Amino acid sequence: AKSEDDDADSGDSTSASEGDAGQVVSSPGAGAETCVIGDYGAEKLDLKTATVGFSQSEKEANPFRIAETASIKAEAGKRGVKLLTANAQSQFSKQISDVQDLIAKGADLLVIAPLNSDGWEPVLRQAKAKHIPIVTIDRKINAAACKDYVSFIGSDFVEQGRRAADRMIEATGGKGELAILLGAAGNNVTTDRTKGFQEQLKKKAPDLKVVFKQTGEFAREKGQQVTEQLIQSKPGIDGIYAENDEMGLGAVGALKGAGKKAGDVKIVTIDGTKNAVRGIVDGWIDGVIESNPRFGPLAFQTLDTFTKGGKVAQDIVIKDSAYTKDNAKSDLGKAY
Amino acid sequence: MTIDTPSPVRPVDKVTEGEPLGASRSERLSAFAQQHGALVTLVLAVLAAWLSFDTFMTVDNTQNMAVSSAFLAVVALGMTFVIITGGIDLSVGSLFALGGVLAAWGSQYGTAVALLLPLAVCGLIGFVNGLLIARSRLAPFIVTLAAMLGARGILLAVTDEGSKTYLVDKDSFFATLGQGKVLGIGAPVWITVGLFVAGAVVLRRSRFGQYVYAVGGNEDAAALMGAPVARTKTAVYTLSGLCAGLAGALNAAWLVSGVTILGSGMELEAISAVVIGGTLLSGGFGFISGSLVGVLLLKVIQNVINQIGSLDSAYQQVVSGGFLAVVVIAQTWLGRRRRVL
Amino acid sequence: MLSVRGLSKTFPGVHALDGVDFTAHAGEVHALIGENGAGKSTLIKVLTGVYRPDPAATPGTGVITYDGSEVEFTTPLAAQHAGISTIYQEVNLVPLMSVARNLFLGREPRGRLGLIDFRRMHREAEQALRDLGVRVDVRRPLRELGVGAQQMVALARAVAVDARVVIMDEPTSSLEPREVATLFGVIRMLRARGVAVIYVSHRLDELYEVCDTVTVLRDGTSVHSGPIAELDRLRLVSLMLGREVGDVRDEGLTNFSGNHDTEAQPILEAQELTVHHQLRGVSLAIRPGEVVGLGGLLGSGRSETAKAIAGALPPDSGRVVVAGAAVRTGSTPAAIRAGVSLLPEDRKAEGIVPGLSVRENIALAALPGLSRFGLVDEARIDRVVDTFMKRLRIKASGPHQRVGELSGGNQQKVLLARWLAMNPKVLLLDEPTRGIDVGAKAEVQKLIDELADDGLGVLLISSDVEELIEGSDRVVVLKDGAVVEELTGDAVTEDRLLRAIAAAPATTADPRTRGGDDD
Amino acid sequence: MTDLSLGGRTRVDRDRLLHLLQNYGVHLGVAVLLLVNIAITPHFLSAENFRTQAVQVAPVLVVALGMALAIGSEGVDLSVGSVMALSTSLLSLYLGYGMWIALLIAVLGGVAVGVTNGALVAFIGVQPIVATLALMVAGRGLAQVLLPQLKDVRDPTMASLGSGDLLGVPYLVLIAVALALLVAFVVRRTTFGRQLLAIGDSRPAAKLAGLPVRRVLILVYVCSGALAAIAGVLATARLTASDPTSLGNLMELSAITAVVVGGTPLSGGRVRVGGTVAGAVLIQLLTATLIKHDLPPSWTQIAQAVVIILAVYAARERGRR
Ligand SMILES: Nc1ncnc2c1ncn2[C@@H]1O[C@H](COP(=O)(O)OP(=O)(O)OP(=O)(O)O)[C@@H](O)[C@H]1O
Ligand SMILES: Nc1ncnc2c1ncn2[C@@H]1O[C@H](COP(=O)(O)OP(=O)(O)OP(=O)(O)O)[C@@H](O)[C@H]1O
Ligand SMILES: [Mg+2]
Ligand SMILES: [Mg+2]
Repeated sequence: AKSEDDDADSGDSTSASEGDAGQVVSSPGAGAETCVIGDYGAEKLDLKTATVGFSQSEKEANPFRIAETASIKAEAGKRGVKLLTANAQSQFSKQISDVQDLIAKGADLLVIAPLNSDGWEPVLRQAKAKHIPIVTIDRKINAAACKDYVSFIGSDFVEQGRRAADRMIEATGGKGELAILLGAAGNNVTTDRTKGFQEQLKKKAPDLKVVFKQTGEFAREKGQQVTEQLIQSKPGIDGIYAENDEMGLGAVGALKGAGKKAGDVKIVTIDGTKNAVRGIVDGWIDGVIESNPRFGPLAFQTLDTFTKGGKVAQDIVIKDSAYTKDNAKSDLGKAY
Repeated sequence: MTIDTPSPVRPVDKVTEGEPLGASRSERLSAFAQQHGALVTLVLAVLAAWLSFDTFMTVDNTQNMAVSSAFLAVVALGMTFVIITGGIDLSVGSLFALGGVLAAWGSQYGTAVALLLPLAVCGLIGFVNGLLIARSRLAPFIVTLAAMLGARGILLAVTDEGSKTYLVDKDSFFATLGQGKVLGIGAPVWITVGLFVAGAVVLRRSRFGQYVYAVGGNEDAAALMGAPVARTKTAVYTLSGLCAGLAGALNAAWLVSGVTILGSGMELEAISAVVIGGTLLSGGFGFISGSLVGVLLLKVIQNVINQIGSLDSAYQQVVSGGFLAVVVIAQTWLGRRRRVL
Repeated sequence: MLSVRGLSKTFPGVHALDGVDFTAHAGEVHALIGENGAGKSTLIKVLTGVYRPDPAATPGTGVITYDGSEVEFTTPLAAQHAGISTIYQEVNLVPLMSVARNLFLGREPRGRLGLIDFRRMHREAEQALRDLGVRVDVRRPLRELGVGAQQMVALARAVAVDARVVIMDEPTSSLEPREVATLFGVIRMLRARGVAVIYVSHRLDELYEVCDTVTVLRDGTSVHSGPIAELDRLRLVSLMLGREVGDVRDEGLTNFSGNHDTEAQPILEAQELTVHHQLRGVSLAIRPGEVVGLGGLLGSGRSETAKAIAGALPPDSGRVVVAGAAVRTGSTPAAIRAGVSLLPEDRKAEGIVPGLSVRENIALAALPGLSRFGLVDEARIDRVVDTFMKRLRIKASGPHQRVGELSGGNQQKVLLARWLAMNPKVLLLDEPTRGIDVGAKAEVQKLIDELADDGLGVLLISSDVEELIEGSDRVVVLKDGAVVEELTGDAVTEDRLLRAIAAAPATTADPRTRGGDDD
Repeated sequence: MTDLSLGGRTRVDRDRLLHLLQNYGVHLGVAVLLLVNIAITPHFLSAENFRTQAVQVAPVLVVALGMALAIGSEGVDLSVGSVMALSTSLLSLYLGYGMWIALLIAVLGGVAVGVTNGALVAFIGVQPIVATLALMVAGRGLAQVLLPQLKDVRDPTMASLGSGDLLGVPYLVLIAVALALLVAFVVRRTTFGRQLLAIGDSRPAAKLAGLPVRRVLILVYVCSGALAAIAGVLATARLTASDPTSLGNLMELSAITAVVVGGTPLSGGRVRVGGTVAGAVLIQLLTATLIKHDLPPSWTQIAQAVVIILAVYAARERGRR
């Protein structure tokens, strides 16, 4: 096979490791609650000889998941830890079975990227019976930290929504009509990113009205289709908030197709993929709030500290950066 | 051996029950394989997995598999009735999710509400499906497809567009229906086994069961023979809705929450399980136990993929698709062999 | 007992019944006769709640009176509960279910907890069938039985309940003489019990044998009703056809002429055809211009022979040679290309394509010949269809009516037309006149004669012994899947045929010796 | 042959009306939706808007055409969505050789899936729904193995295929219309079309009538696969990206809905191409209406359910009693 890129020199082929921006903890847990192994009821062990099970929620088919899994695998390799993996293919029941399978296969420690925040009871009970420490990444589990699981590492989705709102207010000048491209219905991420965005708008820019809220199911094609309908029925729309980059890029496609010019409609998205950051450089996108997927180092660091008996924070919220016109060009390499 | 295309109208010879008295040995052998092909495959798969992975045949692992199969199995139970009448029910996945959400919401008012509410709502949707199919003579595929969308819509409506998850009190009796253990075996497993026994008795030994087979075997003839065709059809779709709702409720008890993102693709899983179990999609032939075996087989395959562990998510799909193809080809082939012999 | 007055039934575009009057009394056998499409089956279906009658135009008409009171059956079940049991025209049972389950569907004996008592059910089913001279393993799927045996199961089902009216729509069309005799025994017994029997058949002999009264339908209206003894055959036929007695006499009742030239080289030779459990080395030859009859009991393998020759049943061994060249066995297209066409026995399931129009059905097999570069030539199809619809007197509202809506006899004519449009060398006719009225039957017979005269080889399978004898130049007799005798020339007589068939004790549908039924 | 005496006039009129409703219910539905939209939706009556709807419906329609053939043969093809994904993967993988070659390979991929489906159905005798279910699962996996993640398509010809037009009519729409006409022609005027209907109506009868049942069935699934692959190409061109993960998700259901809502019975033996077009348009207009009025997803799903039921209810075969 010969794809377009085989002879074109494209930036896409740059590997994930180049300019890798590891995660930075935003709130180095001074006052935050912490957890030690004794509280959790597990035994100390040496991470080097342990088996770590990693349950991924979605197929490694979008940049975020690819980077996330790759980062976990790379870190495990670097530390020489035995890693078991499973992928739930976006089916929640499968993820529950997956984690149970990982436990049955002898995982001593678990890193879970949950598909959903609720419904983890069977897994948590089993893990507790075997005193297996669990670290959840990128999404939280609705359960008691340091009791049902050790800690959560990830972004604050509500905060991401708020920051997206800030960017939008800045880009539009705090006035006008907005559309939201929602993520998949019933998904915590969707709920939180919407909540934060709308809260912030209400607080800071009551003149920015959300007049359109439709799901683009986190997919580019859906984002494009919905935006096409939007610009037919509301030609005067001022801004579009897309809850992930893919839908934002779909929106860009729709705007281009409708003959709009870059900057006519302000677009703010969340994630920080290369394509979206390039969109800023091209002038179509006005801001990308980062959601950093490179959980490997931090997750293993946490497990290491914890299993050695050290204190780890229950909520390790990472500091997501943001891409704007000012830093997009220079930080393009940091995007995934 | 000469190969011949079997006709869809009058499928391959099937022995409806019991041992074919006068059949030759090879005929009997392939009749057995036809009926129990899935069971044979299951046994082989389990043996192979047992030999290959020492973490397969552990108490933990088998427990896990049993409990997590239970919910799909209950859905497949209802689906078996529907498919034997020659129909299909695509709404079960949505009803499963809806049942879970309603049960979780209802659990705040006690176990009775937690069970009865999903049964009532899902049963009602199944009943409406049945009416549209049996009385208005609409195609089952399309009616239940619409129900699948509609039930998902209702789910979104009662959960504030999916943003609200209702939780079940961990210490309630309802939760023990999902979490409890009897003799070391999870409650959902017992419930499932009980339902399957009841289902098998109803299908084989009750008059209603005879009607189910008759309607699937030849609807017009069944009507002329005085079978209550419309009532039978309505009943099986209601039953399927009830099963899906109950499975959802049990699942909610197990997960102690009404997870909103469940059930997509479940209808296809259930249909695959039923078909792998030897039930003919064209109706008139099939059995309950086969569906249970089909569910277990799907579960074992998934477990084996996880046991291998390193399979890329994309390859996993290729493997399961390929596996499904192999099973149905083998089954069709066995069925035909018996006929040509 | 059961009567209707001014009953009408309209289907979209067809007036199937138009003010029918009909009365059946207890303890009488009432014949219901008429041409194909006269409305007999429709009347029966209206009587038994399958169809609803049209709302009455004038009060007092269009009602069904049963046992002295007005009734309206909304389902067949309601009619059954009221004591009317029916054998519908097409064998209507559930092929995948066992014989016993078919027999008892809806009235299974139940034991404790309301569960079905299978042991008792099987015992009773076996007994009921044995009473009718049928011995089968009642646990096996019904579909493994031949059409005739299935018909007997339907009969057993109908008489097993304590019915007060028993309706039979062409029950004998797939029965052998022996079974017909059994059936008549049953009918007489029912009459003696005071049951009203309504009996539909195209076989006039039978009517005179068992019936007391007759009602003649023509074009959806009742044209005559009265004791059958008062009518002679000719009068009966002329009533059915609506023609004068004189015209009918000219045409006669069977329409086969004399013999054909039988000297030529065979156009078709079947050599040692063997199909596991079904055929044991069947050989036969058909010469151009010859009608070869295939005789034998129910289940002797006649249909299988025809199917094996036509490529619809792959033989384990044996050859089929047409015009000197071997034909690939097991392939219908190959056989058809070689000029061998089969008119199948099971018209409903294997013959017609019910949803397509008369026109499409006639043109179906000949399509490749009626098209150029894969595009169909509509004008040519119209011509062909027109020709055959006229020639076979196919009664339909037009070439675009769906075949599924036609009466059984007309469906058969459409099938004949389909094959005649192919200009075949050899026609294999499996029960070509089953369920066809006298008028059409005579025409079909005449047609067979003409075709043979034109040099076509014909294989004729018929359960109507008279037809077989008169129609065939030669009769090959099968028994248990093997040829036992061949009657030629003067030996083709009813007596010789029956003797050949009866040479050894005949068992009906013994499951042990049979493989799979036609697919 | 018209010797049928007709009953009262009113009855006939009512029959005729029912008949019309049965045959043209979808068209009526489309008309109603158009009128409603014109009345209540701002900016609805604009060329731009119709263009958008037409362009969005084009891929669904193309898939639905193939599906109509499969359904007409008493089958169904669940693998169409995965074939779209496979097609987009192949397209992206071979775009280096130029668009036409890549397009050819993408379509060949669809044909290959079709041959497999057809062989499973025709030779092995697997039920269509299961056979194509297996390929539905495996096909998407394969697409992702070939192209693990979304990839942009920068080929200018592809871009112009996706957004260009001829005399104001987008290429996508032209292609979809041309394919619809082609399929209609095939169904009406070719032996293949007639044989396909006969097989769909009664397979045993078709077999005994000597029709090349297997060949026709394989061809049916090949057509369906090829059309789905073309739809995949069209969708890729429009998105200017290959996204094997989400492209064509649930497409099989949309396509079946369009076909059935358009009046083609699932029991086979009949194919209504015009109805299929109207069915696809009906669903498109419905979604557009709901989106334009910014109704929440719960509404959207329930409304779709109701409209589907209404449409098939109107078109149903009326009682035989
Ligand atoms: N379901 C139907 N839809 C439309 N027309 C029908 C239907 N059933 C029967 N008819 C028409 O009604 C008329 C009477 O048919 P019917 O089957 O009662 O004839 P019949 O007397 O039983 O003929 P045969 O001797 O061939 O069985 C025929 O013209 C037939 O085409
Ligand atoms: N699998 C089977 N089990 C039992 N019996 C079978 C099986 N397959 C075929 N038979 C029997 O073999 C017989 C041969 O059938 P066939 O229909 O050819 O008989 P026939 O002489 O043509 O009688 P008919 O007058 O009914 O056409 C059938 O009567 C059928 O009952
Ligand atoms: Mg009749
Ligand atoms: Mg026969």
